Amino acid sequence: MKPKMNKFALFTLLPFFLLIAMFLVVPVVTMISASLSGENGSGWTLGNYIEIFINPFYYQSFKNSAIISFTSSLIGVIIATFVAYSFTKFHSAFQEKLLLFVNMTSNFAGVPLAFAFIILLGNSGVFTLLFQQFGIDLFQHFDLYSWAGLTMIYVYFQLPLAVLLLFPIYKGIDEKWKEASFLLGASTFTFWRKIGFPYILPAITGTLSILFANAMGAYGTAYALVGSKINLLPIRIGALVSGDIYARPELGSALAVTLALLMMTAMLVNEWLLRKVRRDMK
Amino acid sequence: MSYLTIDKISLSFGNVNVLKNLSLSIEKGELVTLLGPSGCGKSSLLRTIAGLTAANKGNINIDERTITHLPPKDRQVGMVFQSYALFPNMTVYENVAFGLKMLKMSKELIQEKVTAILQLVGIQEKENAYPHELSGGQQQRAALARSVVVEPKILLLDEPLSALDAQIRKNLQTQLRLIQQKLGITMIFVTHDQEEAMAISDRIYLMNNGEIAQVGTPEELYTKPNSEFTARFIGNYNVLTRAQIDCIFNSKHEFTGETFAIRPEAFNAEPSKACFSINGKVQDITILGNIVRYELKVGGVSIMVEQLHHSNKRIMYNEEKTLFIEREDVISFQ
Amino acid sequence: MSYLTIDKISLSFGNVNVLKNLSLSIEKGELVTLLGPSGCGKSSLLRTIAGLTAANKGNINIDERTITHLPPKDRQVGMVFQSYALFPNMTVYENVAFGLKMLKMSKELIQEKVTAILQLVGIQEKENAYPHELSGGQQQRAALARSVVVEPKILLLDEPLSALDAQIRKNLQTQLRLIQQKLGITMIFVTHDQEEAMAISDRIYLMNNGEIAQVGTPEELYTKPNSEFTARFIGNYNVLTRAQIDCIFNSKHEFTGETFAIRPEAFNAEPSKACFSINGKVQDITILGNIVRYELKVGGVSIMVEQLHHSNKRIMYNEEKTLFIEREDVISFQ
Amino acid sequence: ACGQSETNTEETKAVAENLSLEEITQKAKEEGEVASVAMPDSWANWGETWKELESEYSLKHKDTDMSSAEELSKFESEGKNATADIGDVGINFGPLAKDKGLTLPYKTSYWDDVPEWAKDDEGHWVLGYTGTIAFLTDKNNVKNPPKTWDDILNGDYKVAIGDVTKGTQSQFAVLAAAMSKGGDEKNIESGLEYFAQIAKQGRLSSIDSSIANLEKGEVDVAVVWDFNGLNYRDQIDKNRFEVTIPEDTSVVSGYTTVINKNAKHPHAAMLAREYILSDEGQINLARGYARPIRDNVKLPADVQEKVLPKDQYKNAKPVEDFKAWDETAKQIPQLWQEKVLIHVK
Amino acid sequence: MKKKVWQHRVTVTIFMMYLALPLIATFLYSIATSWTKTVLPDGYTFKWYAELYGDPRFVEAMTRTFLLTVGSMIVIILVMVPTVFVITVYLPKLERLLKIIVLMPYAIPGVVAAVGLIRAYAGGTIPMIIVVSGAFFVAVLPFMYQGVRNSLQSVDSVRLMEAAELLGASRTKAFTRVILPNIKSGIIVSSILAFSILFGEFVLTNLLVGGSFETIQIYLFRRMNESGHLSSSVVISYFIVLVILCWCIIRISSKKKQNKRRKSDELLNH
Ligand SMILES: Nc1ncnc2c1ncn2[C@@H]1O[C@H](COP(=O)(O)OP(=O)(O)OP(=O)(O)O)[C@@H](O)[C@H]1O
Ligand SMILES: Nc1ncnc2c1ncn2[C@@H]1O[C@H](COP(=O)(O)OP(=O)(O)OP(=O)(O)O)[C@@H](O)[C@H]1O
Ligand SMILES: NCCCCNCCCN
Ligand SMILES: [Mg+2]
Ligand SMILES: [Mg+2]
Repeated sequence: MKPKMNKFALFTLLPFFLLIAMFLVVPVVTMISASLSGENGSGWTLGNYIEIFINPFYYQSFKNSAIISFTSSLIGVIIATFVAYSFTKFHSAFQEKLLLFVNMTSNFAGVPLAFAFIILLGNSGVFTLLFQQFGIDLFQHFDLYSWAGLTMIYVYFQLPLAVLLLFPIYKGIDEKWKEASFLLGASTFTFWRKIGFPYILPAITGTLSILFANAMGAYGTAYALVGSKINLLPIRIGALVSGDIYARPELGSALAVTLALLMMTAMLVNEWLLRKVRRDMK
Repeated sequence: MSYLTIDKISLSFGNVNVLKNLSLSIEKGELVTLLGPSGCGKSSLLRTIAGLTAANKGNINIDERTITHLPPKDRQVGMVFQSYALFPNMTVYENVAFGLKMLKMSKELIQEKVTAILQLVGIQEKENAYPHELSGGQQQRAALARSVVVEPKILLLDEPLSALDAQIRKNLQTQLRLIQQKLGITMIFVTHDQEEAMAISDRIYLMNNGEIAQVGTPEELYTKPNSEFTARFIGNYNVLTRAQIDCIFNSKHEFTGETFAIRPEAFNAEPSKACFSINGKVQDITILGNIVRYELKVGGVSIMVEQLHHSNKRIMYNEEKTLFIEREDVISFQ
Repeated sequence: MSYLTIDKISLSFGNVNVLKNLSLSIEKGELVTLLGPSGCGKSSLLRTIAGLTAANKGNINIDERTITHLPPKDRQVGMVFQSYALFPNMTVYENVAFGLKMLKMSKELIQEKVTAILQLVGIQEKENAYPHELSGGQQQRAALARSVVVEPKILLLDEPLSALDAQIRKNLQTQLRLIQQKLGITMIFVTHDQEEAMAISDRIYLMNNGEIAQVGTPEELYTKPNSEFTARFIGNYNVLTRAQIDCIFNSKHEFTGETFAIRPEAFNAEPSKACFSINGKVQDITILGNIVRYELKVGGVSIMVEQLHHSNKRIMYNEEKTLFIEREDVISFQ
Repeated sequence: ACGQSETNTEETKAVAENLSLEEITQKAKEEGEVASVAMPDSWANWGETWKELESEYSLKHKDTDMSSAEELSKFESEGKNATADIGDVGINFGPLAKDKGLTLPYKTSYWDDVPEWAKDDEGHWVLGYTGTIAFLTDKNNVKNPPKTWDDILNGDYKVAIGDVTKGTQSQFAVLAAAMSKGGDEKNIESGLEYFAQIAKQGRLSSIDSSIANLEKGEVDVAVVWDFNGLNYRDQIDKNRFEVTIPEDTSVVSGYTTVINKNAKHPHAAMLAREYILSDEGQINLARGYARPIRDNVKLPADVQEKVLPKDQYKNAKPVEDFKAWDETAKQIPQLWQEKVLIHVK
Repeated sequence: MKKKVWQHRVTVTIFMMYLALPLIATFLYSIATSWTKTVLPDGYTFKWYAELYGDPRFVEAMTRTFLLTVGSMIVIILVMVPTVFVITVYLPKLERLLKIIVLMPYAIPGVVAAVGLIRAYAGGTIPMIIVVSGAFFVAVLPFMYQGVRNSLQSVDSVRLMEAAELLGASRTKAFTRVILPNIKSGIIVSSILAFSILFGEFVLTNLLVGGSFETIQIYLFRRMNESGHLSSSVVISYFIVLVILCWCIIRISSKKKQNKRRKSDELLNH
């Protein structure tokens, strides 16, 4: 059975790998080769990587990006886990409409999104003024142009993605498992903690990986809101490869390659941890 | 009042009525079997008792308390699902330990109890396997162990032994009976296997089409069916019309009624005082193990006859044979 | 060469050997039953034949052709899964029609065939229901209908009737046998029910622990078990040691050997020419329907005795009773 | 193939140097179209320029907007398969493009009217217009629009200068501030110090000075190019905003056209540059609020209305040492982070 | 067991409001005459929309974007769904590789990808617009992968495939008839997600085909510099178009089933 199987599989995978080779491998190779060349694309050097490692400016951008990405992904996945579940409790026709709306907002990002938040929470935002009328200075507690505001806006574009990705997995949970656990004395919470959650965990961590990567690469929204006030990796890379100022694409590429390696490592660690928790998966 | 009473329960899915105004009552520590054809509503009834499906009408009381609207986990009812419903992310051990953990038992005690019950159902060497690594019968035994180990007040078993061979099955029937008696558990046991039902139960509720067809001890049901349905379902009776009865006894009888039932094993090779005789020709022989089943043609009517499997007393194919039947073994219905 | 031969198949999951160098062969149009304790490898063997699980070693031939490496769909093998595996997105009708559609049959023909088979298994009124709306037994019947309707050359049935009551079951056994004979289908039937195995099969392969323990016609297996395992598994035999035999017959016998087996129904109330007698006291009575099972204590040894259920011939609890046994009904093993 | 292309380019170059304007015009008409990058209709009134080129020389046009760095990347990566003929880049990208060998030199008829600092000796790049760092004040938020850098320092409103780590405009704002405090392109320490103080007061806004943000009133004072400031002012509400060139010191910079060495329509591109530096072209730019590079173009009255009076520009200086500024600019992102943003709460 | 639906109602309502607020704000801004220092706009007008729809380039840009994204999505779905299926069901060993591949697109800045693609394909035999489609394929890889995989996980796909194949279905048939209907909703969800991501793509499209192929995002960026009200109206129009398109996708893909249901109901009634 094995050999036939592989032939069939390969045949099916052929177009996929062809597309990957043409449109992913090619840019990746360009990126790697650029990251290894000196300024103005001359010669071979590790200088770009060395600069990344010795310069705290870049180190900080990695750290900041990782923090905001991780926080927002985690918040996003946690909220989405509940929301996606709540979705399943509605009539399927209504679910369709909910999903449609969520999908629409998942695409709301970048400058327009930042601007919408400014309308709501900016210096003369709807809520800022409303609160003022009640004698509360919103900005004493919350500044849109800060980590808090940034997190909020990241969560905004992470949430719909997370909901859309997590929604289908609830269909795999057999209602009977829930019933069996209730009869054995478990509460709903216990069911989710011991059975439901572990069961959907792989999908959740997979989604978390995607969200994390999505946030690590996100650019427009943050940039429109805080500019360079918070030193973020994609903004660094963007400045180096596509600014209106003196560009250093080689260094930008090196940053991007490092980012890729980091994400791969994170994914593998994630995978490894998952296998520790879900021992029934091989 | 009985320990568990079910009072005029009705349940329907869409426009299909699955339970129809059904009532039953069970004493504390009793083992009652629900028997009935596939699709008659046995699983649905259990699910309603467990609180997994809400009835459209009617009440359920346990120990004088109405629990109709209590959530499942507060009913102290255990259940073995027909489809097992093992937790896929837990090993056999973890599955079985789950209920005990919910009771906040100590690790040591859990270990002890789980090991004991796995031993009992004979899958102790699979304790670290995941459900998808088990055979059908092993899954079923894990599911059984999981619900028995918590010693619920009421245990509902939905065909808990259907995937097991006679050996394990008989053993587990005995064990279940022992546990049940030791702990005073009230059990409702669903089975499609009438032999199992007769062997294990204090009383049998025979269901048909969402209703109770007959209740009684196994022997009552077996020997005194009150309807053609019971006769056919429980006893594998020969059910005969008046014309057929006339035919096989050559009209030499004084039975009244329209429908008659005769158990296949009621036929004797030797005559006794008050008996009738039939004379037929063997059409088919099936050896069922300890029983040999003959199909006898008696003047155009087919009669099933079952005899013990004695190697030296076998009737041959096409042999003409006279058999005798006690008068009281011919049951008549209106 | 036989129609289907399995040649020294081995299969293991991790370090668990599930099939051990197992061989068997089946003739065209034969109905063979795989019988064996839970977890012995029956389902695994079927899956290997169907090509769903690849064996580690060995060969499978159908009709002189080696199919060991053929994908499932090219084997012309049908299968009823122990877990049914109905398509959740299709109604019963669509599930059953699926295989026929794959054969590019005309709509009308499909309609006709599906209706007929649903009628046969008795779930025609559920044709528009989805699998999750069916009872356990209805699901099983849908699964059975789905694989039978395509009339495969070889049909593998993994406990296809385990969730059904005796009535439907007997009926379906008969129907399956008829279809099988009419179409010349070669069937391998897995069951844990020895009565079913005996009733339906041409030959039985008795499996134990990944190996074939004994092969033969139902009667051969039943009356001539070649090992203690077969005796216990098939016949529910009383298996006795030499000491026990000595005890029950008061050492008045001339048997050689170390282990002995006596079928519970072999005991007679009346003596015959060449028979031994035992004398015991009734400890327990179980009515199994047509059979009543007595546990007799014969000088410290427990003996199971089965008698037909005759209302006027019942032995009472605690009654002392003398029973007789033919000499040839005591089987001895080395 | 490689050698052939060499000669081809050499040929074009030679041709470019020797052809007369009539010949170029003729060939451009034959080419019939021109593709630009980063020269969208809305920027500096390029739209008008393209329209004129089309009506006068029947040159069809299309543009792809992008940043300066992206323009050069595109030229470079497309190589001989160029899809862009001409681009508009920040002044410091001019020399860079030349060094990378991406440009086709062309000196226009008005070459000598362009100041020395604003053109390449060989004609590889030449500024078309300049911008000067200006203050844009929302009078709804700030009653007294600042006139000098010190006014801002002593104000109580927020100041937006955009992203210093990425945008030229923002970096020039820092340079201008530095110059007002005695610094220059080699030493912008004083500029950083200036903004650090504003940051400490909590008045440094992180927001982009985009038209939407200005319109919403989210920006009090923005430091921007004069042409952007004027454009925003007129777009939103002429009376609400005020644009001023800092009286003490400001800095001038500009954008230069670069013609792709591998341009598919080289003559059309040359003609475009020719037109941009012509009187009409320069007036068009001024209509788009950009300050024409040629001082000697007489602006019509309506256009004069739109731009700031010449005298406001008396303290505006260009960058003299590009190389030094490039070096400084490279350091700015990090210095900004370390010296200024660290004080942002 | 019918319980606490209100909890889910509340959860979903709050969630939806959080998602809706920024959109509502944008919508209000798009119909505001002006709106600076007040809770609500000073006045309302549709002039921004009038201005937008008066521009033929807007409609053209929408059409182009639609054609480009729909075309790409068809290819993406046709390639991705079988790939993820084959890998999760038959070649789980490759899963780790796939997971890594899938994360890559995030690490490559759009410009870098564009430079690489331009270098490799500019002036070659493959038209640049196809290259854009290829780049799109890569860009939505993560969502398509995760979405399809999550829904595959929710059906016992291995067992169902076995059953179908034993009934004589070829792998392809078994897949299309049995697996696909069961994971369809997951595929649709991730497809409309991917679709809208592509609908919003700017950097790659701009650098690769730019001025010769103005998509709605390129158009949006261009007009963003004119007025916040105008760009808000572009954003809103764009979302409306998107919703309509996605709605159509959902409708079309679930229509078949409806027909089937109806047919079986008829059968039942006769
Ligand atoms: N995927 C697996 N991984 C590990 N062990 C397995 C796996 N599948 C089956 N087994 C083991 O192989 C043995 C044979 O299983 P199989 O399902 O063939 O038994 P069976 O004879 O069909 O039993 P039953 O009558 O209970 O269905 C069992 O002990 C089972 O635990
Ligand atoms: N969710 C449902 N929707 C519609 N009908 C249902 C549903 N669940 C069960 N039924 C129907 O209700 C009837 C009773 O089902 P139930 O499962 O109680 O039968 P059962 O007696 O347990 O049968 P079996 O012995 O086959 O398991 C069946 O006819 C079944 O088709
Ligand atoms: N995105 C709007 C501004 C673009 C103007 N580009 C021209 C100058 C940079 N090269
Ligand atoms: Mg049931
Ligand atoms: Mg099995």
